[in-house]
Amino acid sequence: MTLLDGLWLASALTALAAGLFGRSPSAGPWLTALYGVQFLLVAFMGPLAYGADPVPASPAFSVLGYGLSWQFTALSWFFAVITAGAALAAAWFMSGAWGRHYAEQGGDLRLLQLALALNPSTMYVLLASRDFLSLFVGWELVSWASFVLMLAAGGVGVRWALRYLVYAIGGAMAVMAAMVLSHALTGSFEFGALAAVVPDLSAGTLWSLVILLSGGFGVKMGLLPFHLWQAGAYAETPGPGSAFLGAISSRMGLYAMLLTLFGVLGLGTLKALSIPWTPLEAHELLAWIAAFTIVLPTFTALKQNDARWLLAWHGIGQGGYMLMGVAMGDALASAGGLMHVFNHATYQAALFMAVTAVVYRTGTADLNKLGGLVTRMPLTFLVLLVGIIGLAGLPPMNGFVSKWLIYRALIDDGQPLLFVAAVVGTLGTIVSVYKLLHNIFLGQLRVEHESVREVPGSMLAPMLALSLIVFVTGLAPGLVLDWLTTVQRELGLAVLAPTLGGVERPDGGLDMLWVVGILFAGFGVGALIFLAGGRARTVHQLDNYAGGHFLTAEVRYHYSDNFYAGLMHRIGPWYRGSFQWLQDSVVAATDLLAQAAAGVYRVVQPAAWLLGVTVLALWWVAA
Amino acid sequence: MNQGSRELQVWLDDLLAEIEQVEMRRKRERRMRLDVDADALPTLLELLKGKASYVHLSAITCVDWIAEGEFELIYHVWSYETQSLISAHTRIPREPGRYLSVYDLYKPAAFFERDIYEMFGVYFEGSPFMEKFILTEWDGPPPMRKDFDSEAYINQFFNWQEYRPDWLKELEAQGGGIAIPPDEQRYSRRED
Amino acid sequence: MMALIVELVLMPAVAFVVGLAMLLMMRKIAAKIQRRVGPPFFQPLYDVVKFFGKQTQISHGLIHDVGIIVAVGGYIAAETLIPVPGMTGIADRTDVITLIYFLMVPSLGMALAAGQCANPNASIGISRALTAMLAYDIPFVIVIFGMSWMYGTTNLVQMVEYQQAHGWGLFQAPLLAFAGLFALQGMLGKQPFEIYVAPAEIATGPMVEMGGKYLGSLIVMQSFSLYTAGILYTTLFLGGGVTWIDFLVKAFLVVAIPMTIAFQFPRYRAEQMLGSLWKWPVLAGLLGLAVVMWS
Amino acid sequence: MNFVVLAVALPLLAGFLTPALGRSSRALAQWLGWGTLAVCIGVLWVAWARLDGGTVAIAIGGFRPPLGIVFYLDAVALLFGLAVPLMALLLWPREGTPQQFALTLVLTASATGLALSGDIFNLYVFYELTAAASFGLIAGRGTGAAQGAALRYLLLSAAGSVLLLAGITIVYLRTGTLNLAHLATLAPERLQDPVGLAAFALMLIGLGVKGELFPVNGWVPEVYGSVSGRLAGLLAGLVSKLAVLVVVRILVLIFPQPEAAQLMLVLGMLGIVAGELAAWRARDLRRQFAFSSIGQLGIVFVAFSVPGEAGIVAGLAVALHHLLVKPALFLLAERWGGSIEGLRGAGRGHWLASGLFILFALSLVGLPPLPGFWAKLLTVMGLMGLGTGLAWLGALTVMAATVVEAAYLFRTLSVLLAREAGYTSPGPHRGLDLVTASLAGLVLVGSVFALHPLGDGLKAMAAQAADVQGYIRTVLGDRAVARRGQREDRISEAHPASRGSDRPMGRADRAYGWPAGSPTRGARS
Amino acid sequence: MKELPVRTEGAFAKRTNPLAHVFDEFVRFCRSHSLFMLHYCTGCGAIELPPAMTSRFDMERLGIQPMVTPRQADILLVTGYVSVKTLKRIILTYEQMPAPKYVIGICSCTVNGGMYWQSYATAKVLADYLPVDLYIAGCMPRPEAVVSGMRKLMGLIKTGKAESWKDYYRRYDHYLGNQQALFGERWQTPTDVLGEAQQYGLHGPETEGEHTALLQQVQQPLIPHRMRLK
Repeated sequence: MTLLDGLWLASALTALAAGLFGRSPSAGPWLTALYGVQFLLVAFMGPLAYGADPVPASPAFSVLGYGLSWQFTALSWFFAVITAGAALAAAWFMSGAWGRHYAEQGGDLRLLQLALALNPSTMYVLLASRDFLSLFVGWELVSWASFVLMLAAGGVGVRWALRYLVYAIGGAMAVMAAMVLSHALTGSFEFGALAAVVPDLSAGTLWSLVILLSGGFGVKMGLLPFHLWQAGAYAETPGPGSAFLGAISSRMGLYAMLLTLFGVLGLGTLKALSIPWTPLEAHELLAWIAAFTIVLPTFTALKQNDARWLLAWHGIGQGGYMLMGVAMGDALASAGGLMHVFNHATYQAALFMAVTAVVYRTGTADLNKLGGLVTRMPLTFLVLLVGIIGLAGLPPMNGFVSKWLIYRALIDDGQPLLFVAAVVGTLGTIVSVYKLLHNIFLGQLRVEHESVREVPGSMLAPMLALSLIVFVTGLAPGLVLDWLTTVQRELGLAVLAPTLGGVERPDGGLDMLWVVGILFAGFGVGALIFLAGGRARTVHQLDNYAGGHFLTAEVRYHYSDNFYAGLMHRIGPWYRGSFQWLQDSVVAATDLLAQAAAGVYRVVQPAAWLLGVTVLALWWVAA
Repeated sequence: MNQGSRELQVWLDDLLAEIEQVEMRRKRERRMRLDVDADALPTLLELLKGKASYVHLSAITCVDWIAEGEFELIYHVWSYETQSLISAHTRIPREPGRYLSVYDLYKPAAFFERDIYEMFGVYFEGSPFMEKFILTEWDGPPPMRKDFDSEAYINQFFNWQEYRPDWLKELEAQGGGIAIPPDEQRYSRRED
Repeated sequence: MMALIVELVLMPAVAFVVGLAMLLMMRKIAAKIQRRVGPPFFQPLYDVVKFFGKQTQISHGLIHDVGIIVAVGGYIAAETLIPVPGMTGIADRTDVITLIYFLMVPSLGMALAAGQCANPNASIGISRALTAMLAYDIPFVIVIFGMSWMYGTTNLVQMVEYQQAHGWGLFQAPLLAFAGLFALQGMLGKQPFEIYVAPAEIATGPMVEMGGKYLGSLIVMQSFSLYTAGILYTTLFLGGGVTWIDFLVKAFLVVAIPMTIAFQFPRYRAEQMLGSLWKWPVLAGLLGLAVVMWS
Repeated sequence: MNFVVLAVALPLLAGFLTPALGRSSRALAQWLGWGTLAVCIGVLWVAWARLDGGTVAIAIGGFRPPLGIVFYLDAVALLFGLAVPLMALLLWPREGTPQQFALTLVLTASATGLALSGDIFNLYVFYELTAAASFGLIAGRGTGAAQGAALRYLLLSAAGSVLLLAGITIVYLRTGTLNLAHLATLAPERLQDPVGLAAFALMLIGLGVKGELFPVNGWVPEVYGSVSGRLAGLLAGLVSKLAVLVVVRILVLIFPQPEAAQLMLVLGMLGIVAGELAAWRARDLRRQFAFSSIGQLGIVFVAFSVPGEAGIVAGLAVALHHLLVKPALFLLAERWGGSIEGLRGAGRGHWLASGLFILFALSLVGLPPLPGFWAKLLTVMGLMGLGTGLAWLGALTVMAATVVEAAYLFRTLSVLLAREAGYTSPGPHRGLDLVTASLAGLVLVGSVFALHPLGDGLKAMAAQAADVQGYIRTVLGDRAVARRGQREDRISEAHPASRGSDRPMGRADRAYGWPAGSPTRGARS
Repeated sequence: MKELPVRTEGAFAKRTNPLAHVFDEFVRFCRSHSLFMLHYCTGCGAIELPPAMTSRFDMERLGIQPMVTPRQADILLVTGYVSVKTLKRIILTYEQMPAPKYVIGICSCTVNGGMYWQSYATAKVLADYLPVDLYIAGCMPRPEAVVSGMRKLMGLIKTGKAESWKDYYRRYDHYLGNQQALFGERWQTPTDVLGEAQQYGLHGPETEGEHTALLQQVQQPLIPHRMRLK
């Protein structure tokens, strides 16, 4: 009865409890306690992150002659910590007032609790996979679990969930093809067997393996050609669900890619595999896909007018950073990419929860119908501020550390265009997250929002806890970087030597303790300068300069619609929605084929049809 | 004045001469004054606009004849073809101070009529915007009427800074108050 | 450690003084171009003292004050990252990428303060300021990449030593130097690219509701930004400073060039700014990069 | 072991008695039917127990095999033989008239015969009998649509039977015998040429009518759309599988050459594409299930087209899974007839029915622990193992079909479970339907826990079915086996390419059962 | 210059030690040398300001810059006739300016009505509605006069005599009375002048009166939105 079994049992128990007692809001705290137990069990497996040997799971089947077994390694432990943390935060958020509110609004709380409980349990199974078969079993279970969570929204959410399902099953089939191809090559589903055969495989087979694996797992990660489902699916899922999905669900694709592409095939193979007629290798191809995945979704997020959709689009963009870091492969970049998984999980969950809090109080997430809520919901503002500083990657928060690592590695490797793409993504993020913060919290407070109050404690606690984590890991990134060294060693990547503050390097290192210290010292001196100027009198928002005009409350002068008009004049025409057109044309083609197929069955003269077919068959046979 | 417009001019003069209610006086080659009574004015304007190419209403003037107890309304219409201006004068009694709007003939009339309404109190029925536009802060009687004594109003509402000549003494103490002596001011008038 | 503490206090102070001098130079250049006498020598000091001497001033709430503190504090912190003759602050512990991000913190602070003023002019100003940031940061980042690649390090102190040994960066990568200067023009936010403080259109943008000590702090911030732009360019391209005299001469010269250009141009629209900053400096930067990386 | 013939004879006899009894009391006829079916089940169960892994050939009426009719009993035959009466019992036409009872019994008899018979002409006879019985049952429904469908099905089936007969006559002309085992010994040198292949093609299309093979399954949507759920389940679930079993028998024993398998693969792929895409567009629930069954049958054909034991294992797995799931789905569709849009919110009231629907949909799409996934995995592994371009295309089609299937099944489900229920729920399912469906569900879930034994059982069954020499030995005795060996050597010189490819010897190669050149195979596996 | 009965006790006067005195002296010197002029053309006199700012007369050498919003400006230039409608905007702008602020009445219309003295629509004496520091007479004074006026104001500031902004708070009732006489009882501005007088310790005996009482009945003072946790 190893720790891993305990974890599986606990998660199964949580799912059962959620299924049985999920409907009553009072069950929330108990469920949160169960999630806490799961988190503790994962924490007890801590030594894994410092080089202990893998924790096996006792159930092991053999089906049709092929063995099926599971174990937790350092890589899986790293992802498991994030999953357990995100699940605990989401459940904690749902356990209190939000759950009651959701139930009153007619939402099905039982289905939501069950779906949320199912997700981490299936993820622990996926994270423990040891060979292709268990990986595929875990992969399908996770895809279906997130499908159930997306269904919980009902109405529009179901339409997006169905679109997600088609993408997910397509991805799963690609993975199955790769799995069966490796079975055809080695006769078994073991990773080791494939790893042994890899050196003498032809380039064609290797390329098909790489494309199938990266394509299949790329669908879940929302890489560029397959990213259209993710924004809608994550935005339409109810509050804590979207927080959990946004934080960790699409990173399972990265885990699986790490396990197979980097663990089994190995970075060396990827680097050796070059695209014919181009100077690019396989890992550079992945890096370029990541670069486009950073830039395009971020600038799509810029145009969104709904807060949840803006955040969901950013989730896709940030996924690009993770893949780019890992694809570059050297010590700094892979550490940056992996740490970005942790960082993104923390602030994305906090941001989704903050937006849900705003929706909880004002009833809408439309950026053109909000404004000036900072005086009414200051703590939610603080959480959103910390979140967007993290998302944009500005110094005090942890987002900055992982982005710095990736940039520093890109400079080392001499990849100017990737560097510029990453920076354009960061700038796009800064520009669009300020729009989010400004349109909701700053500017003119509407008359109908003056009675809005701060959200209750049960929703505030997880948000503030996540923000604290964002700040602490920003202050001392060494805590997370140590875990990553073991992961790098396990995957065979170059290993980083981190200090508590970041990376010690003669030619330009990073020491966050000094950086954050200096920043706050600067703020202190700034405050002194500011206070030297005597007291200021706070005035009402209507006591404002408007060219001599007397402002009244009915007039709405909060600038929020078409927030970056100047920018949009320039880059507006570049938005052509080519991927949307691509997807629609594929759907139209299938529809055409389907019409043809249905036509076959409307033919009236069966006999003549039969005769024709037999003649055809005989001709074919004779040829 | 090409040929066509001269014939038009001649035709109009003969026509107006025949109508006895209309008293015509030609001031100058391109200025004509018509006097017509109040209820005939709109038809006259319609004639001028429709037949005689007077398509532009330059202004509507109002004169307050307080002695006769009448307002005089003068419609200045201009013709681009004949390059000439006709001022149609008419008189309306001062007391009810109501008259018919010509907004349907000339769109600019709305503005002129509102102006006159604010300043003189003559209400034009049918004019679209008959509320305060210029004198929003003023709730006294229409100020341009002769019976309104502006000076009396001012003395009643505003007070004055009393004029104290000792201001001048300080200036003279400083040399006449003008920092630059006059002879140096105009460079052009310097003798040297 | 004590020397470090002294440095951390002294560097911002020097920055403030030199910054005020640069402000004066800017206004003097403007005056000379417009054939005017120009302000007296200590005018910036008078302005700052007057602003901080204001007896009544208004604020629109806590975030308005915090935003200004973050703006000024951000720049003060950024000063300690750039090595100056005799003082290195924590420049050897961090690198130029951290510095770029430190320069973004003040604009976020000002954005918060302006947003809280609930004035449409301020919001439009901030949206234009972030658009401007998007415009000038891309060429600037290409320049940073090029120079880091050429010097083989991102640590500014080592960059200065490299240039002392191998000659100025300006001569080794002239195209990147041009791109850097063009980006500097956008970064300082003066005339051709002054889209976010457009007095005629949006009533000085973010500063519309700032009076008294708020505007005083922003003037201090502007002096810091001039100073930082000057010495960063000098550190990257003109071999940093061995003695304070040549360092300051170079810094003032660097700031003088964009200023003279600035006061001869009308104000561009936002999309024209994006167009020009994304076309010429980026082209020059990439060309320079190609030269640097393949030579 | 001769009592096994009872399993065919008894239902036939009962079939003819039922109308007479039915005139006096309907209940008595019903009990007669059930009794006969129970007896058949008992007979077959005892036969299987006595068989314990071996294979037995029964000569009917004592005549020696080359002339007389022979029944060949091995694990696969008995499995399907046993399934026939069991399914007939479960899917007994409830409100049917005595005529329908009779027809059902005749159907059961002929189906069991199809499963067990070892003589090709005998198979044709039983095939005709099955077709006749199913026309009667379909028309028996009484509605205009049902009779129209039955007529069109009759026309198509008759044409198919003509082709089947033509195929059999060609085989008879070339070999002079009708016994499968004897044919197996003569086939290597008599039927390898294109004419032999033509015979196979004719037989394939003839049997394809009942097996819902691509070009000839025009009747499927009409019939299943207009017939009662129970009958549709019986036809789709059981009878089509038997036709496929016959095709497999012929393929394995008589036509081992690769072109035959490729023809089946191509037609199977076309069936998948047509079936799944038509289902994606279907607007009526029953027709959607009909098209889905065409797609699934396509996958069965594709699976069986893989040469050797791996193909048979995969085919059996997919066939058995479909046999279990499809009738249950048709039972669920019994109450939810009509257009899908009209069913908005219908599933909200009945949680058991919706739950079962979800379970079956998940298994069809292949959620890992459920057997549907293992069947699909075996099929894809079999196909990918071949390495030929066509096989890869087949695997790709199977996988693409899964995506389309997931899309339309869960679209229908989302409509059924939609919250804004404006639809007056059509009343609860009939008790027995639900019980049968939940029984199928239980078996499905039960198989998840018994995956290991089931896997091995299937493997053994497949090995036995693929063992051509064993078949000949049990039917004709040992000397015939020697003759078959010499003929095989001559073939191997003529077709070297068709022997194992040059890939490293992986476990998949051993699974193909290609005779590794030695004239006689080892002892019975 | 019009001597206004201004009492000089205020926040700064109470300090006694010499250092404070020197510091006050320095602050007043800087304040006088850095005047920001509000770019608000209330009447015809404003056309004289651009020439005063540009190259020929160059006010920047005096440290005077044009600023756009009242929050940033020190001097409010009331140029030309003050029509009643414009006076409302002038008062709003004046109240939005941070103190110490100064008002300069340019052109004779602000002194005693100028050539529009007869008009019912213009306010004759600006001093009734706003405390005016300095008048620059002339029916549009030439730029030299404007510059010399500015020098005069700088002298007043340096010597600490330009304290009229405090007078607005101390005799607010008088000003408010005149304003209400002109604009009617319902006249109010968004700025809470009484609150400010309270906060800056300029609440003299004449600040409150019957006019402010009337104002308090009409105006619902705008309470700023405070940060609220619960």
